[in-house]
Formats: sequence, structure tokens, C-alpha cells
Amino acid sequence: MRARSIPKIFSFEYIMWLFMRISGLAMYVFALTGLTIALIMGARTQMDMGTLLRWTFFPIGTHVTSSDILVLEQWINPFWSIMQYLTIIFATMHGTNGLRMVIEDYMDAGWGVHVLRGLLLIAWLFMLLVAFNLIQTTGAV
Amino acid sequence: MSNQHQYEVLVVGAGGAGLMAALYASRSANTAVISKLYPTRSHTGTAQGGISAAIGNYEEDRPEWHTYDTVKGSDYLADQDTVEFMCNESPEAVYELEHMGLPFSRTPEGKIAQRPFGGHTNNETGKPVRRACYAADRTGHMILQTLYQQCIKNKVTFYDEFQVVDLLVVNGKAAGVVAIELATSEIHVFQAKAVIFATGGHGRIWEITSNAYANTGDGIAIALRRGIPAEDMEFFQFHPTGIYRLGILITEGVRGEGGVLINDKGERFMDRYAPHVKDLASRDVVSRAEYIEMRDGRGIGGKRYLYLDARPETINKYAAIDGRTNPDGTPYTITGEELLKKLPDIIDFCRTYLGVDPVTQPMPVQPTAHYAMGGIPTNIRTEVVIDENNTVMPGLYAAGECACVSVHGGNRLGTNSLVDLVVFGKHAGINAAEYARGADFEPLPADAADFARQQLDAIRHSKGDEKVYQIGIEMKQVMFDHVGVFRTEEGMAQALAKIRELKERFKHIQLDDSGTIFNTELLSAWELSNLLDLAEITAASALARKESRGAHANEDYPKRDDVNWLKHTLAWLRGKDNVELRYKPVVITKYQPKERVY
Amino acid sequence: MPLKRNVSFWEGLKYKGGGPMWAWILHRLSGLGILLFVGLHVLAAFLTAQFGSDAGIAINVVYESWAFQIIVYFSILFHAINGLRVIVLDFWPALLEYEREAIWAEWSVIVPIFGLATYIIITKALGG
Amino acid sequence: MQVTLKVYRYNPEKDKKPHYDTFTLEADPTERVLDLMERIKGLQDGTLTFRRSCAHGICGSDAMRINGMNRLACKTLVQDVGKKITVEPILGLPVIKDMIVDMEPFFESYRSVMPYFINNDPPPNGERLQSPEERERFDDTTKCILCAACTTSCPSFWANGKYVGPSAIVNAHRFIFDSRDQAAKERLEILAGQFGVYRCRTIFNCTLACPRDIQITKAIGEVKEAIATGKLD
Repeated sequence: MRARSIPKIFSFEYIMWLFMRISGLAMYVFALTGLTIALIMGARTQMDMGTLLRWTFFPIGTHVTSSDILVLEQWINPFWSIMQYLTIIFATMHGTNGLRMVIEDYMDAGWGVHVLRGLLLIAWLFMLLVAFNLIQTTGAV
Repeated sequence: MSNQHQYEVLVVGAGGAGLMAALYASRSANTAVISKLYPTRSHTGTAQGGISAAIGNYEEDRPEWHTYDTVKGSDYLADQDTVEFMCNESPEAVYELEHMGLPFSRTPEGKIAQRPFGGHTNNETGKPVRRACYAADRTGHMILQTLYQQCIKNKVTFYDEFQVVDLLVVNGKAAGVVAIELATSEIHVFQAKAVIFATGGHGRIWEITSNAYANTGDGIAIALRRGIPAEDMEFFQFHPTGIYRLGILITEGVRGEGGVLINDKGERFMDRYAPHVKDLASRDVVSRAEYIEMRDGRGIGGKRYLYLDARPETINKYAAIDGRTNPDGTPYTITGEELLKKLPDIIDFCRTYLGVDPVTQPMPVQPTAHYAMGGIPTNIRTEVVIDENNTVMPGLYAAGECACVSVHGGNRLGTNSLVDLVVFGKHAGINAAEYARGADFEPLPADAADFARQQLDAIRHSKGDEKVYQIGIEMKQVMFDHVGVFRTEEGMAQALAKIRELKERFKHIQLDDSGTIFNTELLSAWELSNLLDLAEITAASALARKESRGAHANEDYPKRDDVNWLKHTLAWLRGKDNVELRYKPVVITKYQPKERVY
Repeated sequence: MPLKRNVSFWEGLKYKGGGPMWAWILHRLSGLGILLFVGLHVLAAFLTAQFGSDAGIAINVVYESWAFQIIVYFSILFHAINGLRVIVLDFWPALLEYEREAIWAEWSVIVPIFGLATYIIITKALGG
Repeated sequence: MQVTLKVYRYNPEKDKKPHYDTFTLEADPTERVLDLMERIKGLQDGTLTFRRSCAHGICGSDAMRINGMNRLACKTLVQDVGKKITVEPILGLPVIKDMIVDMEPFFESYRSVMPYFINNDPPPNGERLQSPEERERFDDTTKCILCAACTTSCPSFWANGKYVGPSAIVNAHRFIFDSRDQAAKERLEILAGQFGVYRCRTIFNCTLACPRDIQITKAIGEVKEAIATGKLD
């Protein structure tokens, strides 16, 4: 059998499709890392589900302090800082793009799609700014 | 007006023959296809086993052998010049289909795969030969899809869901057709230089049939009403293996792969009727054998069916008894898995409709009305001829099952229907386009649509207490009982009288639907009027033929009579209760009639 | 006049598509739910931190309730596990023949984890 | 046994809105739903309108929703669906009358993916060679009968009729993976676009609805894979 192939195609739809899957897997990595370390750092004795979720997904200062354990100094290092930024970027992109997919399912081609994408881009950037601001002000980094 | 159209070539019907014709005609002429169904719904799609071509991908094979097998299969009624033409053309036609992308099954070397079929033999050894080129058991489906795809590629114009109801003849030439648009009931007049009829068969005359609801012989009936005769209508093929009661076809390919017919005693009975090729004898022979078995009480449980046994162990057992071998000389064997690969659809049908798994259980089968050998008479150029002197009606062509170029004679050989529609469909397209180049449009009269409108209005406004459905059922029953596999003079006369009574009753039908949008009830009624006309012609043609030949088995005259009856029937419908019969000679070139033994 | 082609939401829901169709619906609902939850949460926290608004506190009262935690927890868990199924099947299309089995496998992972978590949340809520 | 058939009715010449009629009739468990509908049309109500032709699952005329799921009326036996049967037209195409929907949008999508063989090299004298394995590669998708059962079961298609739909992708797949064909790139570019394969959310309704048992979701997945990797084997 002779191998047949064509050049790879990079369409917007394909890239977003791939991104959704990769960011999904990335969230697994962040969440499992966060969860593991959170458990090591004391969550196993503080098994409050809400707290655990907060620690798992977004270990910023306020989240950590709301769990009654004063281990704040352990969280203050560049590792957690990078984790926080990456998590927020991937999560918001994954979420915003998910929202875009859901809405665009009901839309035709044309200017409406571009307007929507523009609005969602703005919303995403706003969310990023807010989140970064939260990390800066309350993250105790 | 938007309901007037003009094309150089019009193709009526979008099955294999119609699409093939359209493909070729559209290369050089402005062409449109008018079809009452979406093209991919056409009945060509249900053909299963294969399309024959002597390309010899496994063993030696020659077009001459194909020709002789076809002539012999036809019980010497086929016109031998047309048969020879078809068999010589078929290898090229098959290659052309392959070049159009048709996904044939393949040999290990990558060539088109072939399988044995009933009546296909090596003329020197008398042994079955692999001649049927196949794509699993959906060869017809692949042909139909491939041709439709190519029509899309070549931007052929389609009028889908337009029912043609009349042929326009001006100055003795075909000048166009009248059609009703199903979605709106509007009448459309199509003017054309050449018209190709590829409207398919009329198996819906019979109760147990493999034919689609759509197979109502519209083209033949339209032609009859315009004074064109129908040829050899008494010859209608009953396929030996239809699913019990439903009539759905089980391909001859099952027997080609080694399946055998079994009676109530567990005997393989075909070796008594066809000692050489046994289960692979031609279809009329096998159907008759089944009937005799059932009549003599050897149907399964005394009922009117037999078993088609394709379990691997049965196949292997009888293959060993027959000494069947693979191309490389090793003994032929098959496993359930291989069977599933070669016959997936058949296995699916049996599971769906019978709850029977053919790999582990035998399939209940009975003869089922399958194919019209007769139809609109044409010559070798697919031009329609209108009398026994072969006078051509200029501009009118016919191809496929609705036509009778007479390559099938008294009995069609398996796979030859696909060969017929591909070869003659192609030439109909080429010839019609060529004719259109040198012809002018005939002026249409102002009242061109009147005859069609009258027919439909008569049905629409008919008042009475008869139901179309009921008349249809009675017609189908009487035809199946008396003009079926075996016929007697008394039975045929009875059937003819009954059909005439039904035609009378048809004048008192009452429809429920008076609407214009998709009034399928109106169209079914019109289709029934076609079926009734064809049933009458069939019964009358059969009653007149005092011999047995091919599919026409007349118990009062059980022998073939070449002295008096080696001739084609031409039947005209002349007014009420009047079928006029005339005859024309059979073209015999190389093969003198002799006794037919399988 | 033919009817319009629109398929209403309810008509779509009534279609008997089976497990995979419901998984898709739940995936969308849980995804949108998470987005809404996180969005509001971040916004409220931002307002509280920057302007000292009460919104953050008000929202946190809802978020801390055990019923809400169960919903959020289910949404995240389902979205994650179902997302993993979709990713695996998308990256290895040959496995798509086992779509139905994949749905069963998915639920057999979700149910015990979610059951355990719910048990913990509820006992904690009742006990504390 | 006695069967009740609840039928979606809409006649634009009479009705403003669709409604349901109920028919009761005697039926055999092994009869097809299509047989029942034929009998109702023949004996009870001639205005009942639906498409049908071959009546054994090859022509693809009679796709409809039977008890809430797309099937062919000729491939559904009474014993498969029970004594209470509801038949409705397929979703997402404009209903013209009763079971008859406008198929034109469906065929338009079909035509948009170049569903025909393209090979611009001059053909050899005989056949183009293709090994049994190469032939097997696209066998599944050659089975499509264009009945629209898959496309009209797809929520993405319900949401937006511009999505080419599972059936068109299946028919593109049939050529993309045919070793003799040369236009895979053009087809994949169409399918990588806004209304192509990425509207497929692997909901799987199409595969469950296919009366020919084509692994449609898998075929779509393979098309996605081909776009991503550029490999066509």
C-alpha cells in the first residue's frame, strides 16, 4: 500500500478544536497537581469539599486563608504564581471558547460571527485583567 | 411561461440506464433528466450480485461465451446481433464504470473481483465461470451512486419528483413529454428533439415481487397509449430466491458462492433438474424446479417455500461433492466470516425481516416476480420501433428494463440487466445526442398537455365506491396465481377477464385526497392504470403464445415450438378490451436453436 | 407553504438519541454552569477587593451552601470526565466504534467518585 | 394483534398547524411499519402522504421518526417498536406535507463536498488497480443511501442547517480514503471550514440512526484525523 498524504490544514475551526482538547488536558494537569499538593499541605485533615475545590483549581491567597489553616508562607513562591496565571489563562480561554461554540452553533456565517468573536475576546480580556488583579492584590505572592 | 421547458435531449427516468444516457448525452447536447423519484431512490440500487463482463480476472473468459450463454439463457428468443453487441461492449463499460470511481471488490492483485452466476459457463468445459464483476452484494447500489455522482460532477440538469405522464408525438416524431410536478401538481411541458425512456420495469403487477413500489411500468404504458406496441410482454422473470412472503431478493450470488436449495426432505433437488450446473442453472429453470417441488408436497412443512442454505458447512459439503476448486486448484471452502464480507446486505435483510441468521440457519425462499424481459421495442441503436417491420419513430429512444432491444429474449441471465442498462443506456445517450444535433424542434400544439390532463382529471373527478388499493390487490393476486411461473390456458383466460373487469371497476374509483401538494394518492391511482394496461397486455400476449419458452411455461403446451413460435410478440392497446397482437422474427446469427440443458 | 425547519429545544430533547446525546447535553449545561459560576465569583471577589462591595460576601453565602457545592462538584466532575472521554475518542477515532461502552465506562467512574463526595459533603453539612 | 398508529399530520392546504391523527388496525408482529402506513393510506385515509419505493432499506425514501427516533419505515418491524407507534417526519428540514420534507437542503450539502470521483490521470486500458485492503479502507462509507436519517438526527444540524451534516461527511469520506482519488485535499479544506466536521460534537445520534449501520461518528473522526495529520491511509 503506497502511503497517501496531503499537507496539514490549519483552519480556525481546527485550531480551536485542538485547543479545546489540549486545554482540557492541561486543566487535568493543573487540577491534579494542585489537588495533590493541597492534600499534602493539610487538606486531608480539612476535608471540606468547597475548600478542596478552591485549592485544587485556584490556589490564591484568599482561597487558602478561607480554609482555617495558616500555612500562607508555603504558598508564596513563583511556582504557585505561575500555576495561577496558567490556570486562569487556560480556564478562561477554554470557557470563553466553549461559550463561543455554543452560540455559534446557532449562527450563520457573516458579520454577526465576527461581532460575537470580538465581544467574547473583550469579555475574555476583561476577565483576565480582573483575575490578574485578584492574584496581584490578594495572592500574597 | 415557467412551465414550458426546452432541452435537446430529455431522459425520462433516473435509474442506471437513465443516468448513463444522461451522462453521455450531456457531453454534447443540452440535456435534462426527469424522474419521479430522487435519482438515488431508483430500483437499480437494489441490484445485488454483479455485472457481467468477460474480462477473465481469474480464469479464461471470452465475450463469445458470454454471448452464447445469454442466447441460450434467453431460450433462443433474444436477437443475437444485439446480444453480441452487448457482450462485446460490456468489458469496456465495466472498465468505464471503474474509471468513474465505482468501488468494485478486488482480487488479491487489485483487479476487479468476479464471481460465478447462474448460466455463466466456460463454453469449452461447460463449467461455471467467474464473470460477474461485483462490489460485495450491492453492485447496483454502487452503480447507481457512481452514476449519480458523475452526473453531479458534470452538472446534469435534474427535475426530481416530476412524474412524466405523456409523450408528445408531432409529425410522427417524438417532440417532448408532459410531466406533473409532485410538489405542486402543476403540469409542465418539456419540448425536446430527442426523448429517451428509461423508466424501468413493472413488477408491481404481481403479488410477490422484488420490485419497488415505483416499478409501475409508466414508460411502457405511456408509449402504449401513444400507439407504440410492447414487445414480448409475456416473458417476465420470476427469480427463484425471494424472501418468503416479502419477495425481497436474495441474490443469485448466494448460490454463486456455493449456497444450495434444499427441499423438505433435506435434499438438494437442483441436481435432478440441472445435472451439470445444478443450483446455478438459469432463473426460469430454477423457479420452475421450485414450483414442481412445492406442488409435489416437498415445500418446507408442505408450505410454499424452500430453503436456501448458505451455511458454511453446507456450502463446503456440496462444494466438495461437486469438486469445486479455487482458481489456484485447491478445494473451495468458505468460512462464516468470508460469507459476511461477501454478502453483508443479504445477511442484514434476513436478520431484519426474518430474524434468521444465514450463517447458522437456512433462508426460507420462494419465486418472486423480478424482471421484465419485454418492453418498448427498440433496435440495436436503442431507437424505438413501432411495428413488425422495425420502422423507427424518429427522436424516441428507450433503454434499460422498460426497453426490449431483446438481449434477454425469453429469460434474462443473472447480471445481464446491469450490463443491459449500462451498455444500452450509454448508447441511447450517444445516439440521441447525435440525432439531436441534426434535428429541429418540432412545434408543439397549443393543447400539448391536454391528453395528460384528461387522464389525471378523469381520476381526480371519478366518483364511486371502488378503492385503488383493493383493485391493486386483486390484480396482483390474479396475475401471480394465473400468469406466474406456471400458466394454463384456462388460468390466463381467467386472469385476462379479471383484469378487464378491474379496468371497468377502475372507472368508479374514489380518491380521498383532492389536494395539489404531493397528492401521492392521485399518482398511485394513475400508476395503477398503467399496471392494469400492462397486466392486460401481459395476459393477452401470454394466452396467445402456445408453447413454453424461457419464463413462459404454458402447461398446456409444455414444449418449445421453434417452428411456429420462434418470434417476438408485439402487442398494441387498441381501445377498450382490444389487444392487437402481431409478430416479428427473431434475429439469429451464429447460434441455431437447440435443446437447452443445464 | 412548508413549515419552517426550526427544531425547538423541547422537540430536540424528545429525540431518542440515548446516552451519548444526554452526555453531550450535560456537557454543555455543566460547561455553561461552570463558566457562569466562575465568572460571577471572580467578578464578586474583584468588586469586594477593589470597592469593598458586599456582592462578594452575598455570593459566597450561596457558594458555601452544601446543595450548591453538590451541583458545582457534579458539574466539574462530569465536565472533566466526559471531556476526557471526548478527547480520547477524538484522538483515536478507531475507538469510536465503542462509543456506547465508553459512556458506560464514563458513568462507572463518575458515580463512585461523585457518590463519595456527596456523602462527605452531606455528612459534613449535617454534622457541622 | 391490534396496533395504534399515531401519525403527525400537516397539510398546508388545510391546516395552519400540524396535528396528530390516530389510526387503529390489525397487524402482524413481523410486518413493517411501512406496510401499516400503506394499508392506512389504501383503506382508511388516502390523504396520508409519505415517500417510499423499494421497501427493503436500499432506496432511502422513507426515513422518518418512529417512536422518537429516526429509522426507515421499511426496516422497522412492528415487533421492534410495540403496539403503540408514533410516526413523525424527520427533524430539521421543512415539512411540506405529513412525512414529506423538503430534501433539497440535504442534497445541497451533499453536493457541496464534491461527492464524486476525481482522478485526472488518463485511465489505463483496464481497471485502476486497488488492493483489497485499500478497497476495505472506505467500504463502510460506500453503503450510504442518502436517506438523511443521520443528518436529521444531529443536534448540530438542528441548530444550524448550514452544517453539512453527517451524511455529506460520510460521502466525502468515501472519496477521501479511496486510494484512486486525487481530490482529498480540496474536500478536507471544505470540511475543515466553519460548517464542516468541527460542528460534530460526537453526539453519536447519527450512528444510532443509520439504517445501514455505518460507523458515521467514526468516519467523521477519521476525517478530523486526516485534517490534523495529513495522512490518508
